[in-house]
Amino acid sequence: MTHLALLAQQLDQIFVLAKHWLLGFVPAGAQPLFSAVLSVVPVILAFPLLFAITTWIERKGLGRMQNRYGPNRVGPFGLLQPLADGVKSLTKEDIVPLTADHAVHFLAPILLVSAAFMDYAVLPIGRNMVIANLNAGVLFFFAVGSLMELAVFMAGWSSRSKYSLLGAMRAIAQMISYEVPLVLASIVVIMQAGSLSTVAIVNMQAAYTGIWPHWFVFTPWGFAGFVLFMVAATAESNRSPFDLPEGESEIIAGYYTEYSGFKFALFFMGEYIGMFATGGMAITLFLGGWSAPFAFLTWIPSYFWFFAKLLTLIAVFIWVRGTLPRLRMDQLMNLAWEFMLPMTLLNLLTAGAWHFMSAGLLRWFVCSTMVVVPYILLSRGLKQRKKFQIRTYHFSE
Amino acid sequence: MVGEGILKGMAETARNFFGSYVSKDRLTTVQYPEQRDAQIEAARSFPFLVYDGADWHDGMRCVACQICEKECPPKCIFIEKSKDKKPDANGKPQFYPATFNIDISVCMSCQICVEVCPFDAIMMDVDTDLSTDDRFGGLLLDKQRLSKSNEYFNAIHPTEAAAVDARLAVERARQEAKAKAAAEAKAAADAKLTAATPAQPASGEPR
Amino acid sequence: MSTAIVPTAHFDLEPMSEPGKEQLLELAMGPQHPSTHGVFRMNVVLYGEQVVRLKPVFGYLHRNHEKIAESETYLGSMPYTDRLDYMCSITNNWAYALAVEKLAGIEVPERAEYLRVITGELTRLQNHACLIGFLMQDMGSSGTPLMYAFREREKILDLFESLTGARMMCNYMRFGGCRADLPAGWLDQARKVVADFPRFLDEYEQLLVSNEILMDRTQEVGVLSRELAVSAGISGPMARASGVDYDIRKVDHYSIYDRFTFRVPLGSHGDVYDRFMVRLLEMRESVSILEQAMRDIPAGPIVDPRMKVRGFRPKPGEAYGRIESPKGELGFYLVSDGSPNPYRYRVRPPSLINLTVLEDLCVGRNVGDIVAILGSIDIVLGEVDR
Amino acid sequence: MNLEAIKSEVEANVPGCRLEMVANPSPSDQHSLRSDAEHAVAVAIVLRDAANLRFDFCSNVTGIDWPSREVSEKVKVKKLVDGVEQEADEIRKTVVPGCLEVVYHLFSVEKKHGPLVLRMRTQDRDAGVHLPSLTPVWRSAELQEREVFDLFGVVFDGHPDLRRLLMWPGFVDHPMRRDYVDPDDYEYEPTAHDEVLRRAQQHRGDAGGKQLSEAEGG
Repeated sequence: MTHLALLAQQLDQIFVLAKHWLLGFVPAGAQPLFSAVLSVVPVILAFPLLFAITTWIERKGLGRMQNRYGPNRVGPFGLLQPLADGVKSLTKEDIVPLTADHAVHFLAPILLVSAAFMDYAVLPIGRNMVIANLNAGVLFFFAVGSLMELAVFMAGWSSRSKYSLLGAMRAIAQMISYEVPLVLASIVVIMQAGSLSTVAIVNMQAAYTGIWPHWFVFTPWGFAGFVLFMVAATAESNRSPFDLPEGESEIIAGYYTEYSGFKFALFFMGEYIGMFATGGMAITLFLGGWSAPFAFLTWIPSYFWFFAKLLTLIAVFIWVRGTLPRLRMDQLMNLAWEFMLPMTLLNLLTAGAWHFMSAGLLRWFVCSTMVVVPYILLSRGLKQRKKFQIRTYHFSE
Repeated sequence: MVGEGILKGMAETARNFFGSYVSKDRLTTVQYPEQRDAQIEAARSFPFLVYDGADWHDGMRCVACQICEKECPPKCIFIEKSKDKKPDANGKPQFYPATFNIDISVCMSCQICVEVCPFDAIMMDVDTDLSTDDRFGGLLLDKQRLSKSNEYFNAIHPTEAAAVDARLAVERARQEAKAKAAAEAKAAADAKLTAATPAQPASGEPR
Repeated sequence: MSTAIVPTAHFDLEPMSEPGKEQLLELAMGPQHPSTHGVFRMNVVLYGEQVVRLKPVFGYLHRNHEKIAESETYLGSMPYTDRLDYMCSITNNWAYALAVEKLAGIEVPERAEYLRVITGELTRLQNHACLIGFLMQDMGSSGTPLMYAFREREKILDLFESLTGARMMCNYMRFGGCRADLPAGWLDQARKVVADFPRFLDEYEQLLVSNEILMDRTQEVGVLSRELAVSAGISGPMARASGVDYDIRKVDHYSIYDRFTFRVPLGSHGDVYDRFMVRLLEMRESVSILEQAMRDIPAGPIVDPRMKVRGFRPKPGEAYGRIESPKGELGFYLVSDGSPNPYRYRVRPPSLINLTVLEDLCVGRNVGDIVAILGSIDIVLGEVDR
Repeated sequence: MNLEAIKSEVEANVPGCRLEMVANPSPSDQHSLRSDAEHAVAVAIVLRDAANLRFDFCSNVTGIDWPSREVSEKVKVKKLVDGVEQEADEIRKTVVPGCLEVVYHLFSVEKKHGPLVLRMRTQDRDAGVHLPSLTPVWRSAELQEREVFDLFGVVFDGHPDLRRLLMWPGFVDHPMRRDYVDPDDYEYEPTAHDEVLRRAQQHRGDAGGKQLSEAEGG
C-alpha cells in the first residue's frame, strides 16, 4: 500500500522531479534562469497543443450537436485537422490593408498571445506546479488579462476598417463591462480564503470531509459565484453567446476582419489561450484547482484533474455555443450592469453571512435564500420590463 | 424564470449530440466518394444521344431535325445536318447529324430537349462526375462522347426506357406493316402494269 | 382613410461626410457579407451602432430574366423560373404555369392539381424550415437550427429528386398539368416524411421558441405596422405576421385549396418574432394540407391531353396569375401577341417587394438587428434581382 | 366587381378624368382601365379609398414597351375604273405611334377582390415619357416604379427616390425596351457556336476569334 502511495506521489510529482533532475546539470548561478525556462517552456508547449485539440473537439462536438460528422478526412477521425489548418494559415498570404498602421497592426496579435500566456504564470496546474507563486496571484491574473483588451483595440483601430472599428468598439465595451462582475465574482473566494495567492486558494480546497472535497463551488455563494464567473468569463473570452466583437454574421469578423494568414491564426489562438486561462482560473477559484473530486481518487496525478476539469469546462463552452444565438450589444450591457453586477454584489454579502454564521443547516438555508431570491426577483424584473413572453397566436379559418 | 428556455434548448442539443451516435435518422450525411446513395431512377444530369445496335454511328436515332436545337432554352445544342443520308435502325435512309455538340457548361439540365424530340433520340444521363481541367474543350461534348447505347439507357432509366422501347416497337411494326402493304400494293400494281403493257422497254432507259 | 407612408429620399455615401456629421459612420454592408443572403448591399449610416439611414442596393445578380423570356418560347422560360427563387423552384413553376393557363384558358386535370398541391406544400415546408435556420444563423447560433432544417430538407429534396429528376431545379410543372407522374412507392415515402415532420417541428420549438435570448433579440424588433404592410404590398408570412389576413390560397381559391381545411396563422405585433412564429405555425398547417392531399389524391391523367409540347401559341391578350409562394405573392404577368414567345413577361417578385420596408424597419435599431430583420424578411437574391 | 361600375364610380368622383376600358381578348378575362396621366393620382386615391372599392394593395407594377409599328390593313375602296364604280382592295399603311405603358395590378386586402388592372400610357418613347408616380398612394410602387424607370425609361414625377434599381448608376440605356441593343462592352463567355460566339469573335478581333473557333468548333 505504501508502495503504491509512493508511486502515485512520484507520478504526481514527475514533472517537478524531472525539472529538479535537469537543473542538477546546470551551474548553480544559472539555476534560477534555467528553472524559469524549464517552467515556462512546457506551458508554452502544452497549451497550444491543447488549443489544437480543442479546435478538433469543438468542431467534432459542434458537428455532432448539429447532426454532422465534423472533420473526418485528415488523419484518423480527422485528428490531423488542426495540423492541416496550421499549415494552411502559415502558408497563406499575409495581407495588410494599405492604410493600416503597420506597426500596430503587426504588434496586436503578438501582444494578444503574450498577454494570454502571461496569465498562466499564476495558474497552479498541479501540486507544486505553478510558474510563479505570487502572493497577489489573482490580482496579477486580472491585471495581465486586461492587457488583452488593449491588443484587441490595437487590432481594431490599426486596421482602418469600419468593421474592425465596430468590432473594437464592441470588444472594449464588453470586456471592460464584464471585467467588473468577473473580479467581483472572484472576490468571494478571496474573502473566504483570506489570500490572493492561487496556490493558497487551491490548497485550502484540497481537503476532504469524508469523500467530499471542500471546493468552494459546493457552497451557495460559491455556486452563484461560479456561475457568475463563468458567464463573465464567456464574455471576457468573446465566446458565444457573447461573441459580439467578432459577430460573424453582423460585422464579418470584428476587430480581426483585416487579418489573414498567420496573424489571423495568432488571434484565434490568443482567444483560445485566453479562454483556457479564464477557465483555469474558474477551476482554481471554485473547482478546487488540481484536487481530485473524491477523496479516494487522490492517487490520480493532480495535473490530470486540472486538465480534466478544464476540458469539461471547454465542453460546456462548446455546448453553449452550439445552442444559443448571440445577444445584442445593448442587451449585453444590460446583462452586465443590471443583472451581473447586483448579483455579484449580493453574493459578497452572502459570502460574508456564510463566514460569520456557524456551520449548520440554518447557514445553508439563509445563504441559499440570499442567492435564489434576488435571482428570481431580478430576472422577473428584467422580464417584465422587457415584456418578452411566449405568445399565443390566433388563426383565420 | 430566466434561463429556462436556454436550458431547454441545451437539453435539445444534447439530445441531438447523443442521438447522432445512435440514430441513423439523425446523421444523414453520406461520405461521398466511398459511400453513395442509391441511384434515383428519375434523376437527370445532362443529355446524351441514344443509339441502337452495336455501332454508335450506324445506330444513331438522331435524324438532325434540329428541333432540340431550336427549343433548347439556353441554346447549348449545336447541330449540323449531314449532306447525305444513312439508313437508320429500321433501314430507312435518314439524315444524320454531321456535328452534334452539347456545351454542358451552358446546359441547365432542364430536359426540354428530351420532351420535344419526336424520335426518342436524346435522353437524360445520370452521370455527374464530369469535372475536368479543360474548361472549354472538356465540357463541349461531341456526338461521339454523347452517344450511349440503348442498353445503357435501359440500365439507368429502366421504366422510361421500357416505355420508349415499346413505343418504338409499335412504331416499327406499324412501319413494317405499312412498308409490307406498300410493297404488296406496288407488286400488285406492277403485276397489273406488266400485264397491261408487256412490250415496254425497261424504265429509266434513254430513248 | 389611410395615407401612404412615403419613403425617405435617397442619399449617397459620400455627401454624408460633410461638416457636422463627423459623428456618423457610413458603412456599406455587402455585397460580400455573411448575412445578406447573397450579393445584396445595404448602405447604412450609423450613429455609434444605431442605424440612422439605410438604403438597399440591388442588381448584383441581375440577368434580365424578363428580357431573356421574351426571346424564349413559353415552355422555354419554365426552367428559368426555377432559378428565380432557387429555394422553391416548384412554386415558381406553379405560378408561371398558372399564369399561362389563365392566358390560354387551359384546364388542369384533377390529379395534376393534387400533385401541384403536394409538391408545393412540401416546398413550403422546406423553405420555412430553412428560413428559420438562416434567421438563427444570422443571429449567431452557429448553424445548429440550420443544420436540423437541412437534415429535414434533405428528405424532401430526395422526394423531389425521385419525382422530378432534380433536387432544386425541378422544372416540374407544364401548362395544363405536371411533367411526371408519381413513381412507385413515392406516396408512401412522402407520407413517412410528412408524418415525421411534426416531430422535427417539436424539436425546433423546444430549441427555439422559449429561448430567452431569441425572444430578447426578436420581440419588438423590426415592427411592421398593418397599415404599412398593406400599403407597401407586403405579402406572405411577413404580412400575416403584421396581422394582415391575406393568404392567396384562401383569397383566390386557385387550384384546389378550397377542398382542404387549414388555418392561417396571424401575428399581432408584426415583429421579427411574429414572422418567425407565423412560419413555424404555417408549417404545421402545411403538414395538415399534405396529409389531406395525400389521402385524397385520385387517379387520372396528369396533363391536359390537348396540350402539345411544341408550337404553343396563346391567343393575343394578357393575364396576371399569382400564387401564395412561401415568400409571398408570386405573380406572373404575361402579354401575348399571338406569337410563340411572350410579348411581355413580368415576374412579381415577393422578395423584392417585401424589401420595400427594409429602411422603415431598421432605422433606430442596431447593426445586430439589421441582420435579424433582413433574415426575417426572407429574401432570395435570385428573385430580388432577377 | 364590374369594371363598368368602377369606371363610372371613379368618373363621378374625379371630375374631368378620362378613363378608357381596355378589353382583353384572352380567356383570362382581366380587362383593364386606362387612365390619363393628369388625373392618375386622383383616380388612384379614389380606387384606394372609396368605401366599396378599397383597392389598398397594389400588387404589381410593370411597364410594357410598344414601339411604333406599321399597321397595314386591307380597305375596300370604291374606285372609278373606266367610268364604272368598282370595289377594290387597297392596302393602307398607318403608323401607330409608339408609347410606354405602365400597368398596375390592384387588389383589395379588405374586400378581398381584384385584380383591377390600371394602365397609363406615355405620350411617346423619347421625350414624353413622364407619368405621375403612384408611390404616394401605394408605397409598394416605390421599388417597382424604380424598376420600370430603370428598365423602360418611364420617368415618374413625384417619386421620392427615382434612381436606377437593377442596373448600375452610370448605365445609359433601358434594357427592357424592344429596340435595345446590347452594348459591346463585356467579356463574352466563349461558347461553341451561335450568336454569342460570333459577337465574341467580333469583339476580340479576328485573331482571338480564330483561336476561339479553332478551340471550340472542332
